[in-house]
Amino acid sequence: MGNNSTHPTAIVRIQRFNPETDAKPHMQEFEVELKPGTTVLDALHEIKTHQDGSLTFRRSCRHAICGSCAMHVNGKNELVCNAPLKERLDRHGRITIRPLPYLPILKDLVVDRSSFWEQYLRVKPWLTPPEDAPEKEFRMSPEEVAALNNAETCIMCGACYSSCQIVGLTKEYIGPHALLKAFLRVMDPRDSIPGERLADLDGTDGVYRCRTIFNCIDACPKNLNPTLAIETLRKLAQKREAFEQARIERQKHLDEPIPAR
Amino acid sequence: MRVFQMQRISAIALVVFLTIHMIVVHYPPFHIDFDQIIIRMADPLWKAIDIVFLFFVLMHALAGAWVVLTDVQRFSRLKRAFAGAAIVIGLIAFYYGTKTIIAFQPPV
Amino acid sequence: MYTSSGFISFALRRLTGVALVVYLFMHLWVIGSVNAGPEAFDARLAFVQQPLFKLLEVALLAAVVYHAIDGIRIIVVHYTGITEYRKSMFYAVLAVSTLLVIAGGVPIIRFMLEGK
Amino acid sequence: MPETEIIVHDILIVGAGLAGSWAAMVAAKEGVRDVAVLSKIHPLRSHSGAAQGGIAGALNNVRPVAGTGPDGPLEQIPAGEAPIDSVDLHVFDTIKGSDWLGDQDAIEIMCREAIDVLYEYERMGCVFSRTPDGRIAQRRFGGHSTPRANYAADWTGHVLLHTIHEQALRHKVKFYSEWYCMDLIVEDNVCRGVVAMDVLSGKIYTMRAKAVLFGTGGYGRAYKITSNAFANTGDGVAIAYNAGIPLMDMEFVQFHPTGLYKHGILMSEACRGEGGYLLNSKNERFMERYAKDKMELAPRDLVSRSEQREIDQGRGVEADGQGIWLDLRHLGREKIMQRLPQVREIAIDFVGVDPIEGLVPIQPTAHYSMGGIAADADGQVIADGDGTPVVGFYAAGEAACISVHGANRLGTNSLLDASVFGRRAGYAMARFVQSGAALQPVPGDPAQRSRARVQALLDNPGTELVEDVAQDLKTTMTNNCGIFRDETRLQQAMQEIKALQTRFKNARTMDKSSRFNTDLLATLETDHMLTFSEVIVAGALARQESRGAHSRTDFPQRDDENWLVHTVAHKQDADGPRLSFKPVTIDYDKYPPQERKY
Ligand SMILES: Cc1cc2nc3c(=O)[nH]c(=O)nc-3n(C[C@H](O)[C@H](O)[C@H](O)COP(=O)(O)OP(=O)(O)OC[C@H]3O[C@@H](n4cnc5c(N)ncnc54)[C@H](O)[C@@H]3O)c2cc1C
Ligand code: HEM
Ligand code: SF4
Ligand code: F3S
Ligand code: FES
Repeated sequence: MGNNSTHPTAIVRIQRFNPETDAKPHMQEFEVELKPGTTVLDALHEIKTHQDGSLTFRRSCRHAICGSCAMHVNGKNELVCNAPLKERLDRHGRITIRPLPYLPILKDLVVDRSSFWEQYLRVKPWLTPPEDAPEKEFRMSPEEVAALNNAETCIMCGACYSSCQIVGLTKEYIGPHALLKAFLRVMDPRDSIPGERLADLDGTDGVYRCRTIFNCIDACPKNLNPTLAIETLRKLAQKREAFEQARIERQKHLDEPIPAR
Repeated sequence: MRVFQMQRISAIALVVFLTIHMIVVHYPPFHIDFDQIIIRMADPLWKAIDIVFLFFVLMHALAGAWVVLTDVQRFSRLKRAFAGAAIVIGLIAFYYGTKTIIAFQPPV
Repeated sequence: MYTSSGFISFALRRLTGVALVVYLFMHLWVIGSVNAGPEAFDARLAFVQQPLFKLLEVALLAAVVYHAIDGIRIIVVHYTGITEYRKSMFYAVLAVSTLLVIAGGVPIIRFMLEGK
Repeated sequence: MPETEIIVHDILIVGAGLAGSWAAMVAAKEGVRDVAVLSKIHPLRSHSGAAQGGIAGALNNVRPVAGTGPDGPLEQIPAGEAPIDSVDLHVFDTIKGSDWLGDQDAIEIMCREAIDVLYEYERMGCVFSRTPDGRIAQRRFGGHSTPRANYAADWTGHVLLHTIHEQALRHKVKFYSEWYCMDLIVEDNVCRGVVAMDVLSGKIYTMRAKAVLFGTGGYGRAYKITSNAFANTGDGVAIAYNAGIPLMDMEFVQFHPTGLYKHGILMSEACRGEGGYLLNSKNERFMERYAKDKMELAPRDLVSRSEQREIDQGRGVEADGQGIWLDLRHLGREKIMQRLPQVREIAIDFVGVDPIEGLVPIQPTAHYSMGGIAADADGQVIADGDGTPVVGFYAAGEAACISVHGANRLGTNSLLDASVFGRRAGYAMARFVQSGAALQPVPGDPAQRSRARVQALLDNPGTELVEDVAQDLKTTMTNNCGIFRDETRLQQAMQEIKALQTRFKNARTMDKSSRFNTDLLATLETDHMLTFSEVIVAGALARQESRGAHSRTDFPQRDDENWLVHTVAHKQDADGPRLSFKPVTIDYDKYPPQERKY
């Protein structure tokens, strides 16, 4: 790749911070070539590999499926790997990249997601199937599957979590990602402990801690809607017994074909 | 949790009561004095409405204050203390407010 | 700081909420003076009817109106699950609140300027 | 750096993709209490999650509508009606796909256990797409003669990975997230543990265990255009090789026909499975010339070669003529939105084309590593061509070569491979530990060696940039050891790799800190790539035939007489690997070698 090409350049402003050596975060500017098809991640890579190897960030899949690369770009959380650099530049050809907000910074753009994972664990993200499994698969209707779509593709990137001001205020809040996961499990006809789950979510750290700020929807790179999941869980929590009963009924027929309509 | 429901139910109630209150009491925006107020307040129906209003507004306000405070992680350990304080303040304020409402008597 | 329409609406709602709580207790205190007799009551009432307080009253009105209308928005979202229009709804809240505050505020200011 | 710190577990698993997570989950479920997994990226970031198309298994849930031929639309098989698929058919397709280089006993195990594994996934909460009557939905995939790719829209790997990770957590597996394995401790054919770095602190630990499994994934990153994630640098393969463990069939690298032009990002095979066309610059469906029957659904190696031929003969598209068009337009908006939503998003994000309306430029992309650490069907790693076990050392998934894919893997068979053999290895390790295996002594201080290695890399004042060395490696691998190979090009690749190994000694790591030093990791990864790339080229040079993904223009025929053998590469101190050869397990009565035609 020739260096004397005619491509214009982009100015990339990056927040740097190494807690071992720096007193506080500072901004640093880099210049990279703006080639067609360059993503923000490409720009970071170019800087890391050819200008300053100490620039630190997470990435892996580079096509928005692994959830490593969520960052705070121009004031918004997003995945940088599928963000076209050109579209993120302001009038002066500049882009500003910071780590995800409200989380401790480990180094440069790498944040400590411990609280994120702790909350994920707290909702028991795994399915708890009924005691006796059928010989083959449980039967689920395509509609039942579609109802889970809003949660199924969550890649646990943390963009929603770190955009939520309630998370900024208190790490005791379960958070949009984990509530979305809880929603996935509660809505799954194969899960046999929806009542227990709803009871767990019913506390002050759960569904009622959400203040309907909506940042989580705006931030989600997978176009998921945690707010809607939270509102749904709030309603289900209020008719927990009925919901549990309906689940027990449904599970009696889990190994029977879905009737044709 | 109950606090959330309290907040939402009282909010809906407030939509009604607060609207009435604002229109009737704070408008028209002329000088208000005791005599004007006393005429309306003489009516027991108004007294009843105001007491219910007071109840909801206190519920909403204290629940709201509790929520604002406990959203801050540092205060989370004081959750119960705050709830207790809110109840006590609520009761005192409700007693005081009700007494006030009843105290509005037309001059003899 | 993560600024967004969602954050602004939330921050305003919370700020106005807290301001209203403070006001509520002041209000109770003012009205409560009736227990001490009409004179005391009128004195306190006069105190809070100085021009400065009339201006504050406009602020109070704005706070109540915004808080209430945005609160209604949140309640609507809860019961309908409509989240797609979150931004337009917020702008609508701002617009409606502004209109109401103007409608209610102008008489107060006129009254303040013209005296009683 | 501080003095030795030693961590001990019963079972230690390196890699948290499907293979590693299955092994961990199963071992924990079997009652081994102390199971730990380490992964250089968070487990859920593992590349298994990127798999889109599906996972193979003859569940017999769907069939082509009667009277519409084998390529007709699919419907669920009504209850009680005859199945169209079978384990035997799956076995045969896989053997044929492997160009008869796959070990048939292992293939048989994989296809048989597929059914069980799939139902287990389902019962653990995997959200598969469904047929109208509620069974797991299936679609067609290249090289499979029936629709047996079980799928969850086009995020199959994602749901499988999340499901298995969740279940591993449920069974209290301990995860070391963002820990980088640097070395394997093997002595006297007995594995004693690994050396690993906690990336956050930069501290290096000796980790002892009774059994160790490598599920470290593939090595597609050695190529310039690849569908693989940044993390797929073949560390495990190189580490094992450096520790004296032989690698098998490394020359077989699969190129996927539909990588996004320039990016290499995968456009799932489901694009073709759902009926997409491939067009050259003359708008011809050129597959007619190469695989008249199967057309676009022919196996990957064949389609990739066909594309490369079109490109080489000047019928490529885009400015540099290196692309091919993928045409999905005739599938219609609804089908694309429903079955290929992710594919559509990728095309829009990276090349600005909405496949509903436009042609998507694609090109062949390095995709899958058939070769790897030689292991048997229990994941037991073997020390030589005779099958001597390396006690306590297991491998599964893409890092391993249990040889179910032989010379070419069929799509959807690798999620299956990672799951089935990850699971089997889990059971095997549990048995091994529970039958009283003891913690073996660790000779000396192995962590010290790794610390010295890291220190040397950090202290290297060299003038080269690591990235430039890595890029040059990828270029030579792509140009000289890619889809088409010949003696001259391979010799050149070998020379260049040697030169690059020398240049690497003069390469500088820019970040000198100990905390979260990803620059250092990149240096280590480049070192690993330089190590195993040499093995790939050596194998490719030796194998004078064309078989599956290995296509020598100077030896265009398959040569069963001389080359129906696995290549086994051992590390020697100098002069690259020593190669030996191992016979393929073939049931000559049931599945005798045939010509592979589609
Ligand atoms: C884009 C794409 C699409 C695919 N689609 C399909 C498909 O549709 N169907 C199908 O069957 N197959 C598909 N495959 C292939 C399949 O996904 C992989 O072969 C399979 O997932 C490999 O799983 P694994 O567990 O072996 O490795 P991976 O999932 O790659 O996991 C490797 C693990 O090892 C860890 N690791 C690596 N090195 C180290 C180290 N030094 N120290 C610590 N940890 C380390 C990593 O962190 C990671 O956790 C696809 C592959 C790609 C690239
Ligand atoms: C019509 C009138 C009102 C309506 C519709 C209304 C509505 C709401 C709603 C829906 C909430 C909950 C927000 C959430 O859960 O995120 C709320 C919070 C709150 N309200 Fe009101 N309210 C009204 C009047 C008042 C009044 C008069 C006061 C004060 C005395 C008040 C004080 C508060 C406070 C302190 C909060 C908590 C703030 C927060 O959580 O951010 N509200 N209101
Ligand atoms: S909900 Fe969306 S933003 Fe939140 S973790 Fe999942 S994918 Fe990321
Ligand atoms: S941003 Fe936070 S407050 Fe609720 S709506 Fe989303 S979780
Ligand atoms: S690198 Fe995987 S999501 Fe961006």
